[in-house]
Amino acid sequence: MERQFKIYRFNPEAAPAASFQTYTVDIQHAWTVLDALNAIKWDQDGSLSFRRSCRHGICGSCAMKINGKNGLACEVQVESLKGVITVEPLPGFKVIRDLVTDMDGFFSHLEAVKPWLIAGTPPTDKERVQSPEDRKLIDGLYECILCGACTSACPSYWVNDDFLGPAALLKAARYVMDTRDDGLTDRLDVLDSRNGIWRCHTIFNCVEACPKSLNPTEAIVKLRQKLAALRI
Amino acid sequence: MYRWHPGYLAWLLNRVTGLAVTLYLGVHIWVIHHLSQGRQGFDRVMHFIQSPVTMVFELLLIGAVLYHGINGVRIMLVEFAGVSRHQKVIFVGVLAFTGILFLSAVVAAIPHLVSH
Amino acid sequence: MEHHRHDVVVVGAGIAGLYAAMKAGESADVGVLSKVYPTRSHSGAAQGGCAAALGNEGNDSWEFHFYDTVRGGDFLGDQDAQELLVKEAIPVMYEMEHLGVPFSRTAEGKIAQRPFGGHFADFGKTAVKRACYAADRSGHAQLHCLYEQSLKQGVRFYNEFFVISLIIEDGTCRGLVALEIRTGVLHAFWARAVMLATGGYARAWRVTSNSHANTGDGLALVAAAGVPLEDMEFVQFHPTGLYPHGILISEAARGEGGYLFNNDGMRFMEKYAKSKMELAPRDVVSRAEQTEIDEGRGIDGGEYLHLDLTHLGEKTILERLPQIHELVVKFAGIDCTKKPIPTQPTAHYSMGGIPTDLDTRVLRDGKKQAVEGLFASGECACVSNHGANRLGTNSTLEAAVFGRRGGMVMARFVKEAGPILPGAERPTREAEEGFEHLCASSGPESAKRIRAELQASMTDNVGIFRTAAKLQKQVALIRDLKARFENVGISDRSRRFNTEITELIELKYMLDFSEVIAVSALAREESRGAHSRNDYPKRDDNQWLRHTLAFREADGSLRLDYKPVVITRFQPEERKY
Amino acid sequence: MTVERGRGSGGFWWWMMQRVTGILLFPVLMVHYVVTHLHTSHYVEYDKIAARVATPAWKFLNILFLTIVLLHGLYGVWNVLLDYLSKRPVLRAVLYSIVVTIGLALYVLGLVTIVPFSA
Repeated sequence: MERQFKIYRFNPEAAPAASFQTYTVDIQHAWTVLDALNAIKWDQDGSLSFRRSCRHGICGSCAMKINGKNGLACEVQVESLKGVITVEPLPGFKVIRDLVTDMDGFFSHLEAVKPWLIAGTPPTDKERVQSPEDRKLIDGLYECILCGACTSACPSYWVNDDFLGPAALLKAARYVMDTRDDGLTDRLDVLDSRNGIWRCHTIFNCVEACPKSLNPTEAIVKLRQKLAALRI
Repeated sequence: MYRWHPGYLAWLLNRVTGLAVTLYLGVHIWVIHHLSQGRQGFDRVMHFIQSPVTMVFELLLIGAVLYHGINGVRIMLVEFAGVSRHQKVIFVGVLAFTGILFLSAVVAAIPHLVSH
Repeated sequence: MEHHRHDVVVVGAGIAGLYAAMKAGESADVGVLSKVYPTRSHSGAAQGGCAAALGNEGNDSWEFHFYDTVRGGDFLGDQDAQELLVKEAIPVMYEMEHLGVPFSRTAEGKIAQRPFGGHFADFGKTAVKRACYAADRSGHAQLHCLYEQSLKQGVRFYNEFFVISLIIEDGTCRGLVALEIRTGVLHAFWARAVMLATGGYARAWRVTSNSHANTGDGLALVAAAGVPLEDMEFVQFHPTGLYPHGILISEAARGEGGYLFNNDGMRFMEKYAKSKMELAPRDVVSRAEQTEIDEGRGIDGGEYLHLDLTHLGEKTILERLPQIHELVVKFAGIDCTKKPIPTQPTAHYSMGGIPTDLDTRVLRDGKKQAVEGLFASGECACVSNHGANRLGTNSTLEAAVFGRRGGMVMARFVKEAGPILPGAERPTREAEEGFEHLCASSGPESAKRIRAELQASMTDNVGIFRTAAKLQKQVALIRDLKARFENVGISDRSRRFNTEITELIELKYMLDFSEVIAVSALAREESRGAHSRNDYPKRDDNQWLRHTLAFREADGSLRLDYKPVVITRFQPEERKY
Repeated sequence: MTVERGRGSGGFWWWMMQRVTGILLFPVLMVHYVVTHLHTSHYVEYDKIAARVATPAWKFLNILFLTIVLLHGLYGVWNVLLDYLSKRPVLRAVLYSIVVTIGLALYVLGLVTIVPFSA
């Protein structure tokens, strides 16, 4: 079946302004948007640039805005979309070219929250003990694939890209909520800063955007509760 | 997509009503300050501002305060009660509750509006 | 060209590369080049787990693990390497836990373990729970943890840098040349130690579980520098790729108790591995599936079979296999708690690779002589841990154990080796000229067509069952494709994030190593592990208990050599499941 | 893109203050509204108001009300500004001064209305 794709094009080497280009693609059954983008690149226009890797929703490379909604191109079935399919880069990030956005800031924010285990006691020669119930506390937090869909959908981030953003804060929660970790106070200078957890206004765009059905807002709320418990 | 779902609307309304009410607050403090000028001063300013138009504004103000307050409850439920998964339903509840109270305020105000 | 210096440069940011970077980073200045952002590496797609005989859920020992690994590899693995792998598995698993990997837990709070194909206690007798896991996101959990630890260690990351050439002079590796994809600018990296951890190459097949990035870059790079490739004919086909994409459905699905059915509703593994059934090693199950499909018992006569989990119950599936549930819904529209999953064998893993010694040093003769300063670990390397067939959950294990080991070896090496040598002009100029030549490609041939023909023919001719005729045909075809590649053309002349150029270079790499695979497979006239020849159905220990080494000669031709297998404890025996 | 370290304004205690004042405003505002608009006739008349405002208890309540409502409202405004001014420290400082000045001015204006008042 033939479908039309209206794709955001931008290459400052060629033209200073962005534009949209429409392609018609013969879609086969069970094709995802990534399959269609590959078909365009390989058969029609080799100059179309986008990121992709694992093609099954675990690497986070191909996050983009598809018909107005952030998602992973490799996961979105073309048949689930109506009309002309509009494909744009993730909003909120600087565009390098076409559908490729600059993720360096995103990753530097990740690094800022000290995303590593800060244990209060040295390990033994065996594993640290953690009950299944305690382990459950980080379910919904450790699964993040760092695709950037959430941060890119956050209005607080749109107006202030110094805001750590939902992805970095979810990662912080993944460690703070881990019963093996004692690093909350070490992370405070970042989390409790002007651009930390207080810039979240529980708008829930991140939850709408997450292709893995995670809840970064809830994670941020949990961080606030932890902080409140610490301070009061 | 990211501008019209419940969470976004809730936040936008909260922000707009908050700013509006704060603006009113400044004016209100200034108006009430005229009490210090005695009866004439106060009545003069009250006469100036008490009109059907300001009543409509006051009704809107009540609506704004109602929404801001009730949505504040929603925010705190999300922040302290761990109900973020149900935030959409809660937002509908906030709108319904706000709507009912606002309509009662309007109904209560109608006789005054008419009699004016 | 921009120039950079680091004590250690690691190419690739999967589990092996990151473990190496993190360990070396404890005392050395380390730079990591990755053609994707590190957390995009394909290690993250590993689902089921990582083997270690912790004995947390039943009686296990490293000796049982050792035996399973030797036998699973059909006795082609080097037993000194395999012994090291299974012994170090235990402390490495504890170290990963200490680093923060969120393993699933037993009721007592220890690392949880699950059964997997080929894992047995008491030297092959009863199934044992050996795979340490984090639900079915084990690789993802490990990859992210190691990336984060590398950040903590102050490792310098060069994201989206694509290596186009190694600089090896007088038997010493001095650095490499890489393309910064974002700008199109070439960079020279000068280092005392370079580690290749570039992963696998199954992208050369049409049906594959691998990511778009798995194009065997490191293999092609060393081969171009005159280093041989070892045992390249051994390619693992995973039994449960989701039909028709080939996306991986973890072996954990069978470990947790899933059944395989053919069109007659029969658990056909009864015919092929009566005692171990679905938990026989991967080569055995994949061959069984392919036989069923070839003999017309695929579902509705098609090219797939059914993997049935429904009897496990919704609770077990959602708790232990949540990602599989999500994948099957998203890519096949099927709820696997209610319906069986359509599966087919899918190209998955490369047992062979860059020959290294136990300390991850790359061997330029494939035997003893190391290239000074060049190291390799993970899937791109061949120590050889996996022999002719890898055991499930030994892949992330190998990446961790040998990545870690390589990192420590490199840290010691750079301390003793003295300062980084000054940059040389000739190799960087040659790399630049080669790159400019590719950028200017304007011939009539289409890269897409060459790639599609390569992938289709590799699946057809170098698939699960091979014959001399098919392999000869494939060797000729690849040589033809290579000739056509010389006339390829691209349309994108921009330097900024030009993925047409990177895809073109990847295609060149794939053509290079695919030829090695086909030539090595054609020469090996026996069936062993994943290499199954219809015309030579038996294993032949007299002739073929040896490793293949394929050298790319200066004139472009391939020369094969062989080296003996290291056998320490377990003598070859018939392999039955 | 820099990540700001060190605790800036907008930290935990301010956030907590906003919640506490928000909760307090609920009953206080209710009383304020009921007393001014429902308990009396509709018209806001000087005499009634003046009589009430002059009593010590009401003075206390009104000062409390004035304090928390200004805190809540102006911190709210400041919070909105913070979202948009991360990259403009000078403007942020200027606007911060303005918000604080307005807040103090309104507070003083309110206090001079309430404290010395006698009917």
